[in-house]
Amino acid sequence: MSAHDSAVLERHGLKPDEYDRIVQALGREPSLTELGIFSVMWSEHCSYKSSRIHLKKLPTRGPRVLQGPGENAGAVDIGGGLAAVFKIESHNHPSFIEPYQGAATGVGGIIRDIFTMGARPIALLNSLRFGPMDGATGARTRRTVEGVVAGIAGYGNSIGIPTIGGEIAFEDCYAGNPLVNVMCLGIARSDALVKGNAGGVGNPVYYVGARTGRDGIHGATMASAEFDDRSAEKRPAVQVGDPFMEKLLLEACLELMKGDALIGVQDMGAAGLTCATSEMGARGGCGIEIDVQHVPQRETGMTPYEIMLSESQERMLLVVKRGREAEVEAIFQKWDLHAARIGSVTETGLLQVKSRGETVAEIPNAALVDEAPVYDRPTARPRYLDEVHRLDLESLTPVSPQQALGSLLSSPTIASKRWVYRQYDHMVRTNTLVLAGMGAGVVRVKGTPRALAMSTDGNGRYCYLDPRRGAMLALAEAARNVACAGAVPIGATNCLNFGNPEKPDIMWGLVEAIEGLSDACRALDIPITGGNVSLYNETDGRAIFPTPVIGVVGLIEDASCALGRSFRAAGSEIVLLGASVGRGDAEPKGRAASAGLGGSEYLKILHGLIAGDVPHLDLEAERALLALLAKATAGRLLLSAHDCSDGGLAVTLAESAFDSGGIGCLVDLPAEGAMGEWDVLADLFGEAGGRVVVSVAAGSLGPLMDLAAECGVPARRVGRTGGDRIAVTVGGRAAIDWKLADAERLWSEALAQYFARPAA
Amino acid sequence: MKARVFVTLKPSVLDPQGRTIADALHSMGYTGVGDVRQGKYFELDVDAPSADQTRAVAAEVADKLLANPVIESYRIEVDG
Amino acid sequence: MKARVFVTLKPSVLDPQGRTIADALHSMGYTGVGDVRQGKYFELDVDAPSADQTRAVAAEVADKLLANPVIESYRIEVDG
Amino acid sequence: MKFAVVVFPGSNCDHDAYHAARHVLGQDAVFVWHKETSLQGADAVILPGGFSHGDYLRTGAIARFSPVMNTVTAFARGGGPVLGICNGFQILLEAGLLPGAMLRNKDLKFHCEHVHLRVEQTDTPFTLRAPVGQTLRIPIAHGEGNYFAEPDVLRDLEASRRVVFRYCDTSGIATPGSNPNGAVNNIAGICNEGRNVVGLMPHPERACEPALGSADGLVLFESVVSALAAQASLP
Ligand SMILES: Nc1ncnc2c1ncn2[C@@H]1O[C@H](COP(=O)(O)OP(=O)(O)O)[C@@H](O)[C@H]1O
Ligand SMILES: [Mg+2]
Repeated sequence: MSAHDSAVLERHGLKPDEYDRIVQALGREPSLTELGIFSVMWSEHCSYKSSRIHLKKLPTRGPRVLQGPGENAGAVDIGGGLAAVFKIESHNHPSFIEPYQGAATGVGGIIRDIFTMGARPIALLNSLRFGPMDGATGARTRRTVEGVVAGIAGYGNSIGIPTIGGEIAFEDCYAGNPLVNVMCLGIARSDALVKGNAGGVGNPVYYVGARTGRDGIHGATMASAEFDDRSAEKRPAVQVGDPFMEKLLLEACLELMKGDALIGVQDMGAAGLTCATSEMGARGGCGIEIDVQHVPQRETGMTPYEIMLSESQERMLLVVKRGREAEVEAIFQKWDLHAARIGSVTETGLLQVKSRGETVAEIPNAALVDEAPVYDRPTARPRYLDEVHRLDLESLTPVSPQQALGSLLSSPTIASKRWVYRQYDHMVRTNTLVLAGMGAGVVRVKGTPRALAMSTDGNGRYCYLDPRRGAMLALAEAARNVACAGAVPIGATNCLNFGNPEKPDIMWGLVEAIEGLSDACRALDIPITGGNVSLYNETDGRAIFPTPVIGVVGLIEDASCALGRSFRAAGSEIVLLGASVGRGDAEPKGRAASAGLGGSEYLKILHGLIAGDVPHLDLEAERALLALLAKATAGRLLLSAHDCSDGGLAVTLAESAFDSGGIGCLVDLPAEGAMGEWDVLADLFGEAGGRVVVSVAAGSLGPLMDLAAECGVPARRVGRTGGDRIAVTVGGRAAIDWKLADAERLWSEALAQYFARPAA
Repeated sequence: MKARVFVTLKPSVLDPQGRTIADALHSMGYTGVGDVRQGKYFELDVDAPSADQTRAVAAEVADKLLANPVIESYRIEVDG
Repeated sequence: MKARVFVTLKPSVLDPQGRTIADALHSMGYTGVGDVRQGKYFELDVDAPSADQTRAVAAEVADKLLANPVIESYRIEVDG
Repeated sequence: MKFAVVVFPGSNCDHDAYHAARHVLGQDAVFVWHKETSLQGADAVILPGGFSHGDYLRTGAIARFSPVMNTVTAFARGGGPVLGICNGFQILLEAGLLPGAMLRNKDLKFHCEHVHLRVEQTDTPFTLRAPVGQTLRIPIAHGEGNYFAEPDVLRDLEASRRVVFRYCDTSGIATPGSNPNGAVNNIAGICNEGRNVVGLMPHPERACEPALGSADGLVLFESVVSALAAQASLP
């Protein structure tokens, strides 16, 4: 039947009908090199074949959007002629194989996506998921965490971009499949965004950066019949990052982009040279001809197949104007980089690959990029959902609030992440206005009065229980976080981490999450400008929880209004904005309590349960809350703001007192009728969205209450800052009364203590 | 006894350090130096009765801790 | 020819990396491993006609660049 | 006055030093690429933080061979004020303009956080506006700031009062707990015999504006401005 037997196709991850489409597109049988090229471009990773039709549902337009999905990164207008360029990307699999290098090269990749757009990167964030820190896999998890954190630090610190925020959570389902999502944001002049287009027949195509080696050639394409037996061992599956090389590339590219010699540029990330050439050709509606002989190589005897598929890091492809070669080469020379001319732009629309003048591949760019298969995969609601929604609190023994708070504060997901962010240079570039760990990351934009706040959030537990509402909650949380810092959310990026989409129940979760995210974005007026999809996150057939991670970017018009989470002065008033208690809504008692604790960290940590209905969310109320926060911060009414999320109101109050220099609080939460033990616990530890704890100077209380009423946001004064204790009563009855210093020590040392354990 | 463990990146793994050192040497005028590879070197004092047993301990330690098998390989020498 | 350069911290310099590895090994039960010292290891391809000349180049390069005499000393081996 | 901020490949706090000198202090400042041999008439030189040449091999080891270092050395020998911050300090050590060397932080981890420093000496151009014993709150950001010198060198440094900054606690006492990296004698910064070349691991340029959490680092820059003004007013 075909020129390649089924084993070859399987190794390339191509289905028989996909092969037929290749033959159709070419009008002939592909060569092995061509097969390799198709296989990577039509892979899930590059073609989004399972998710593409659903991603279309995301709202991607808005008055500020300068660049939506489709380019190396998205961009939004931040005023003053500037754009914020940002994107998030996953590096899950490489980080599991080699945590340090996997994470480091993930950071390197996302930074390239930003500066290829003509933006100077000024901030990095990440979102990480690992298995439990103790138990049978604890030692391995701790090594993975150490490696990933060191890798992110190693790359970001060296290249000089501050890592200003992120999140980490620990859950059983990630033990065999950790998630490493990294986000980068840069600033560009909005009239000078650079695109990944080729154009201008006869213009030269340049290759700049690290030399190409056999690293990272797609695993599925490795041991084909054409290779000798030793080629597999010659090809490490993991790449080593070189932040120094990338720093040179970054500076050289930005210098080049100041002039007008450049037509387009793209980094060589996934699918390397193949992806960069064909995508730039397809976007520009033109052809590209290269000769692999001119590609700088690190190893001897590389075949065209290997050169085209290598994923060696820190490489860029550029199309520049003919006649400007000397100028371009001189800029790279200055930075000790060698720009190699490897080909030119043609009118054919073809990707033509030669080796020493001889054609080894000739494929229409459109076939590779635009005509990749698209699947509407079957979906089915997973059966486990019927089970997990049942939550019978009466069968559990409630834990005292104080004990529960202690367990939560020392659980790795809630404990202070200082051990982590202390390893990240979060201050380089002298823009960081809210220090790491103090809420959303906030950087000022030098030369303007503005600042940008950003936050990455996801919640696999909620999405496991309800992917639709879980995705909404993730967006709402990220938006709320930037709003707490004083920002108006103006754009978002997302990374969809899921299992195998060929399984209908996984696919169902993916579709639910995308639709939920779309609805939430529409309701909150936050366009999605890009993102990334990471599928097949499974080990031994066990998938991770559906884990959409959302990165929201917010604008602060007056940088001096930026806020952190911690109390600033004793004697200020504490106000709870949003629905007053953890239940979030006024359903009857009992049911309300169980709804309030559904999916909570409390249930997981104290009772080992992931069950119930996910926290309440009212998008209209959320929208009103965001508006209120924007007005209150711009009016300088607030001293601190911290949203309620993992661990609920009790943890939010404690965290507001932490890092405040020892300012405690005295809080009384309202009781509604006769409160049972579970009602109290739900009020303290329920995780309903749409709530923020703020502190205000006594004189600002009135204006804040008026503003809240005007915005239609429930607001209630619940206490006052001061003293050296965290004291919380519910309806006047003591619930928590703890010396702040003791609680803070527990919280701040819990994570580090895991790493003080023997390596074993 | 003393065991020496040499850990080097596998041949096809990128060695940015080695490359940067080579570049520096070239710009300092040492054009006769071609490729440079950088690795790690460990000296272990092992309390074992024989060279063979010292080597065995060193190998175990190298496997478990000193070398990262995904990107590195190692070699062991034992004194005497 | 190939020159191998081993750079180690001088005995008088505390080696935080070696110390950490030794501690880790002890906690993993390798109580027979005493002191651990970590150093660097370089392989240089030197374009020189003889072993002596290769060694001379390597020594110059080690003096100037590869080792910091304030804290480190080095040793050279040449192939063949 | 005019600051020269030297840019090595891999420097990444060059813009921060420039920003502090130019936009916070309002002085003139220029970038000097490491391949240049002129300091463009600058009155003071800053070797900024970062990862010159990736910090591959050893911190500062390769940068010290840059052409500009001959010029910087001559400038220093002529008494010109030179400030090495973090990687800049490491380069000064490798270049032999300051004694000693850096080891990895004792816990082998990179630390980015605010620390406290006690100003030990005020007869350098970078500290003359700070009272002796003043405690500064300034961030560090390094993985290799564990300062080491042989005992005789150390004795000499202390005897000639060349330890300029020491890590200390909030009340100004140099304790083991306030030493973030294991540096011998809690040393955070030193000067040369001529006292015109100062190197320190913490980043004063990151602590020049209250909005960034501290303006305690400003005193280093103000000091050198004063020092040069005083010099200029001499007959
Ligand atoms: N979840 C998503 N939501 C919206 N856009 C997405 C998503 N995932 C990917 N995209 C967009 O699809 C395009 C291709 O993505 P990707 O292949 O990850 O880019 P790269 O080539 O930089 O790796 C990008 O513009 C990206 O923003
Ligand atoms: Mg890209």
